Amino acid sequence: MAGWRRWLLSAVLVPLVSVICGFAVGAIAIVAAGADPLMAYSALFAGAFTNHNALAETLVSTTPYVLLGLAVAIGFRAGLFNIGAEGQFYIGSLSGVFVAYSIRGLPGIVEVPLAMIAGMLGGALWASIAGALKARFGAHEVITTIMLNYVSFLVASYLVDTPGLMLARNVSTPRTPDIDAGAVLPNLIPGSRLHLGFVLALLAVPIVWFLIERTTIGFRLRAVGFNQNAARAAGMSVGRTIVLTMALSGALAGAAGIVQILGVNFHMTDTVAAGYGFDAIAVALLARSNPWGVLPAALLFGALHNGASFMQLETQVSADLISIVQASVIIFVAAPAIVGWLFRLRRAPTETVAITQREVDAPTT
Amino acid sequence: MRANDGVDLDVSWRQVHALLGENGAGKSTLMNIVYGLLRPDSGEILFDGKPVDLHSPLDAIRLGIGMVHQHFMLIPPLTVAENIVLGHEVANRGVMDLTESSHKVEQLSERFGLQVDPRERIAELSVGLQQRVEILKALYRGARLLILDEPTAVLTPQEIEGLFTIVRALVAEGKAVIFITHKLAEVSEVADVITVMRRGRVVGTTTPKESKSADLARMMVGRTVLLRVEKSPAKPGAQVLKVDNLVVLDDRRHVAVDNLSLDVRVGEIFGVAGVEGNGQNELIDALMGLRSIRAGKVQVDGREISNLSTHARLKGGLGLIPPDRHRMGVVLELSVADNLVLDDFDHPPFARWLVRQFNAIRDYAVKLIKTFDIRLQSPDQPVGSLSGGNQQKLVVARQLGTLPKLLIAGQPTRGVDVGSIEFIHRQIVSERDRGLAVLLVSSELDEVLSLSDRIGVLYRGRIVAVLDAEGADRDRIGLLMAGAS
Amino acid sequence: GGTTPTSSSSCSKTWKVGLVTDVGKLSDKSFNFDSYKGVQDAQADSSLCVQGKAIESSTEDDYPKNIGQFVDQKYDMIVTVGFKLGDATIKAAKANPSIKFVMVDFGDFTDNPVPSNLVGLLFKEDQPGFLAGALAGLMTKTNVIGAVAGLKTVPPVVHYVQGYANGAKYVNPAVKVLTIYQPESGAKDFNDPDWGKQQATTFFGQNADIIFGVGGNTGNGGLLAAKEKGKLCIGVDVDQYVSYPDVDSCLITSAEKHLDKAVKTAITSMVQGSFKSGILNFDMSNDGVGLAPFHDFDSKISSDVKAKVADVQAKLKAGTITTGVSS
Amino acid sequence: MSEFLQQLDPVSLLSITLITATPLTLAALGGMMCERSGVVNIALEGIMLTGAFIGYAVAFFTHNLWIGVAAAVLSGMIIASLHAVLSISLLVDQIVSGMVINIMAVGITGVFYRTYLESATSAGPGTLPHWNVPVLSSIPVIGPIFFENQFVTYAMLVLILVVHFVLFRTVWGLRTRACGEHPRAAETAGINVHFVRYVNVITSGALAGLGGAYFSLQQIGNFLPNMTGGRGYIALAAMIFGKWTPVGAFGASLLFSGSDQIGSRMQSVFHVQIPLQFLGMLPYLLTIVVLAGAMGRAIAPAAVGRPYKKE
Ligand SMILES: Nc1ncnc2c1ncn2[C@@H]1O[C@H](COP(=O)(O)OP(=O)(O)OP(=O)(O)O)[C@@H](O)[C@H]1O
Ligand SMILES: Nc1ncnc2c1ncn2[C@@H]1O[C@H](COP(=O)(O)OP(=O)(O)OP(=O)(O)O)[C@@H](O)[C@H]1O
Ligand SMILES: [Mg+2]
Ligand SMILES: [Mg+2]
Repeated sequence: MAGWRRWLLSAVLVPLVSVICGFAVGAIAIVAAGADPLMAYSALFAGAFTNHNALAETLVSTTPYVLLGLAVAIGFRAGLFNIGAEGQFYIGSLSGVFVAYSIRGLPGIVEVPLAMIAGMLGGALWASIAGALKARFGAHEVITTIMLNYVSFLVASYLVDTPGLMLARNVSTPRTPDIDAGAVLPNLIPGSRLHLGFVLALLAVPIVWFLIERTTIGFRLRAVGFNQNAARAAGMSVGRTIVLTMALSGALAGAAGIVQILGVNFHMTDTVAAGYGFDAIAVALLARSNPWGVLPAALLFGALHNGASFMQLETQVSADLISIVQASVIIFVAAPAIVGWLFRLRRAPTETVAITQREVDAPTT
Repeated sequence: MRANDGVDLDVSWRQVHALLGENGAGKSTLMNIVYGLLRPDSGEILFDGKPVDLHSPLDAIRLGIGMVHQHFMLIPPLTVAENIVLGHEVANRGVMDLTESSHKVEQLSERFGLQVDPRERIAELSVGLQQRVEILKALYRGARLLILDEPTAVLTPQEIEGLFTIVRALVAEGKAVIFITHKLAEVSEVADVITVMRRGRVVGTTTPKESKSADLARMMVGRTVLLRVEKSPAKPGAQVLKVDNLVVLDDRRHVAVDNLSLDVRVGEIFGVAGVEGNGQNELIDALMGLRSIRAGKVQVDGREISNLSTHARLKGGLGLIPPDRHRMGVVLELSVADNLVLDDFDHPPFARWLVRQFNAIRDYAVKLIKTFDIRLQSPDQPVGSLSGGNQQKLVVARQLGTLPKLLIAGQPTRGVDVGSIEFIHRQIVSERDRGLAVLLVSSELDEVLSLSDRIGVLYRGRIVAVLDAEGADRDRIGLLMAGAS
Repeated sequence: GGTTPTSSSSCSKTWKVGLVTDVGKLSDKSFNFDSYKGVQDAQADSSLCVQGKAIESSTEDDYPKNIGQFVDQKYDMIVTVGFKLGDATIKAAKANPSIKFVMVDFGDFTDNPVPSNLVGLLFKEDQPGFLAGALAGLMTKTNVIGAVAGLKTVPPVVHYVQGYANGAKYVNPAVKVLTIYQPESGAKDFNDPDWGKQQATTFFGQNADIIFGVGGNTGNGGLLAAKEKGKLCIGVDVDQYVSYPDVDSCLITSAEKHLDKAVKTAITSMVQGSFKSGILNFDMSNDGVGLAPFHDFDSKISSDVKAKVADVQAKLKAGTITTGVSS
Repeated sequence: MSEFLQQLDPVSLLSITLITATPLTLAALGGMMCERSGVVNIALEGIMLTGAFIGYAVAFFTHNLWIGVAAAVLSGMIIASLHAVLSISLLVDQIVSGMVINIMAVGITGVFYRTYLESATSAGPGTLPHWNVPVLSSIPVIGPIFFENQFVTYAMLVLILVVHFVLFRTVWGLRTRACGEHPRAAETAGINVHFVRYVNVITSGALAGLGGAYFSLQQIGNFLPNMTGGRGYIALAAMIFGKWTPVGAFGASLLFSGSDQIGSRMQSVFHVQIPLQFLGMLPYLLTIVVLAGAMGRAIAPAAVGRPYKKE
């Protein structure tokens, strides 16, 4: 029946075709850069999956993408464009790592949750600033979160670089002390870096899905996302919903941050984060803001991120190539018209999904 | 869906051609096509006998077609002059000549007796003045055929009179005017020719001489309108709503509701009559807690509610039918069932511990859909796919379903077909008989007259008179609505 | 900058050497670049039978992974550039005793004993800094000189700058040394020449007439300013007369640490089986650091000044004077 | 006192502030043309980076800085037209489209820099010449600040006035603002909204592209990956802080770059050690404050961010 066919088209086919087109564009760039696309891509694939430990490494980089992708997606569902996931990731790492190195000698079952809570709280609070600014003053979240990203980097570098604050004693690199052994997330595969955080990220998917689709919070959030006036007239507090949504989004981003610390880095340095938070926007778009869709999208981005360095090693094609692939993929996802036109799909789904195409409210800034 | 279906329309010079039809009949759609904003799927348009192909408003303007839109097309932060010359600016080598623009505008307003200050910002102007600017805009572009889409909806009777004189002057100049409305009285007053539309089709063309209002009404709605909903006289009980000296500001921070006082009692329908834009929306918003009040008291059952949240008010027994369905009434993207529980989705039986109970919601929805005769395929289909009438029935069902003690009904039948109108009216009356207190706010005087037990006339944000609906004099109310004391 | 392996027939075995950069890329024309040059030199030296490759790190999370790439491919030696890779390198070294590890700019084993397959290359940057300072102190006409530096949180940068200041004061007590470190800023770390340029310009406003640029592209900005304003400049790490020809006309010398030599030395020691774990210190005495030629200024610098500089250099070598910089 | 003045050296302070404000102002002017017509432009960073790269690459291979500058502007226009096609014709959310361009720019510049320029060791094309305006440059204080600059900075100063004039005095400006405030009204007035928006978006690309030339061709004579270092976002902040007016944006840019310079001076000349991170936050915090409506609300064009769909 037409309903699920449309769904198949918009939720599966278009993203799939988009990814293929994305790689095609990337191939053009590779040729222009005087390399062989086939070699480059097979190296990319090997580096992402088949090499020794590559799959594990891919899953390691998939982990933050899942959590951050969910963070951005949940914002989209409420009509909020959280570009601040990067900063929330960072503040989450800060607050989480602080707890994780401050507490000592407790069992992991205690320390890990404590650190996680701290990280998620940090991210949530940081994100709610943007939420509150929008709820109270109508300041557009896109701009405020962009600005808050930079503020968060500087806050972090201040805390981590300043003796007496979070700077570890007698280390040659500016960084926080290492987290307590108890707070380290156990490895899943010995000899690899794949850690329990990956499982936590997997668990987050159904939880977020349930939250959005099955709970009153999610209902409120979607109603506000679709039509603030109707929601308000039905007695929902739009302002509170916006702040809550940003807080949830920030909590997920913060979780991504602290999981990265507890599972991968074990301390925090003053260098600006990996840019996961920005890629996550692409992940959420590719997933069409559907929590389940976030999984494959995150896996793709994890694979790209992880395979890139091997590709560069083997073919000398700059790892920046994946940025071209990612950007192109988003273009095709966000403008299904192109895909439809390319493949003469009759009735190409031009209906708006999440934020990719819609009548966004004018910033009331 | 077809907004216009096989429409034939014939307009000649030196004529006021009235286009009559109820809300949603397709009048604006047709005119937007004539003005090049919409493209017809089939059919042709002849202008001065020549077939014309209108791709954009620019083509229409070039031909000398001007349109004053139902919703004004003015740019608030720009000045009157800038708005008028926009697109046909007075300039040398691309540089605006603002003094010359203002000068031209002044000349124009002299000529047609449409006084406005070219340097004023649109945001500062009253609705009536804004309409003048719209007309000047069209004339400035040398319009010979002027389309006025429901120009009177937002005007006071005096302003309406003023408008009519202008219209006659224009026709005298040899121009043609298409005058869209669904108010019968106006038609007989200005129109030379009348075309009636219903559900996107032309049902007939006639003249004021040939057909009287009643006939027109029949053409408009397909059969005789029952001017009165048959209802037993009200048995008013205790006072439910009491409003004292309420003051509310509009978005432009001007006083919209001005020292308004009224009260509604159990088992009565209190109708607020008034021309659109006299503070109706602000009043409703304030009563529902959607807009902060400047001064005054709002009491329900003697309890002050002025600083309760909308949520608390709904829980406290208030119900709202918002004046603007698509803006405030429904969430088009959500399912019918979801919309039916939009205002109490978060407590038993519809939710337990934050978890929504879909069986309960569905059962409830099915029940309401049946009682309120909402036509649809499934409770799970998005509301956007319902017709307006059914969307409106859904809103009514949601509100009456929660068995409120006070219903605030804003324009409860706007843009709705006659069948639905009758249905909704009957529902409201029967709820009244079960003891519901109703505050009806409508700019359709006939609706107010036929439904209300008591009528308050709203003018410039004040209730200027309260009278008993029994034997209320239509013309007197009309005068009061116009501000005549 | 990749290279094709030279597998000359005379090679019984090709030694595979992999290099992992920190987030500053090979294009930094500075220490990542120069360390990799050491690998390439070794590769060019057919007697060594070395084949080298490099991975650039895009994020800090990648360090262990990128090291892992070479581990998986059974490389014989892995060179990690920059102290930020310290932790990751030590971990990897412990996990892979069969592979030799070389850490550039890192020798901090306070809390871990040195694995037997790991060597840290340390440079006494304060010494070339001191020499450069001496030269500047002698050549300044205004008695004001400046240093435009990268992040203060990077020890080698601080060593260079402090040595420079002390050196200048040593030969010319009246000299005033203006220094500025680049504020932490993520993307712009060591990569903000415009900022460096403006700082140097500020110093000229304070009558400085010689600029020491210490800190990748940020420092290069300082050199560029000197060139445009007709002042003198001093390069860092490598002979920037070669690596950054744009500023040849103002470059009186460069304070060098011979990363390429050091890296090549480590590689050679592996090939020749004389690899020793621990810390390899490079200073004046073993010519691991030094002052680059004066190039175009050779004729313009008075023999008297040259003599004084040579004297200071001798004393540093002999250890009769110290730079006064604790590293 | 005079000692203090000598150390503060206001003239060079102001002159440096003006120079470093150049790319911020240019990008902000671009963003303004764009947003005044109703299209959000968070792609300024990516456009500048592309301009810096293409400008340098072309100058490098043609050995002509001026062709380079032209190429920077042109490349800015080309990549901006991608933004235009996506957000205007294909109705892609304007934020998404802008983001795409920022990512794309990193990719393109990174990949091709590595292939074609990284290993180049020969001296680059140098930097744009300093032009001292005769007579004017000899005026004390004013002269050295305003009249001893390079092309891009002079262009910036002129363009502030040009954009101001265009926006508020010309027919095009009126139509641009109309499209940004109420596109439907503009269309009923016979204006082709999409055309107006296309032209403005592409113009913003030209301005931001020129801003890119500042880095590679005016200041450094070289290209470095990521050399714009987030200044595109500060420009966005400047545009908002300047309330979508050219002069305001210029003032904001001066404030932002000036505070930066003063911060450095504290460290290098006055030896006052204040944590520079806090000065670094200034632009972002100020922008948030403005968005929050303190210091007078910043009113964005009413329709900015909304794709306009012809029926
Ligand atoms: N492009 C369209 N395609 C299909 N239906 C449309 C379209 N545009 C409007 N409609 C619907 O067609 C009907 C006619 O709309 P229109 O605005 O012309 O009615 P109207 O006569 O102007 O009513 P009103 O008196 O409220 O202005 C409405 O129900 C509207 O929802
Ligand atoms: N602009 C539009 N474009 C396309 N379809 C529209 C548009 N506006 C309304 N419609 C659809 O036209 C149909 C009729 O719209 P409308 O609200 O006028 O109902 P109606 O024609 O008045 O029928 P009813 O008498 O039940 O109200 C609905 O399905 C509505 O979704
Ligand atoms: Mg209409
Ligand atoms: Mg209708």
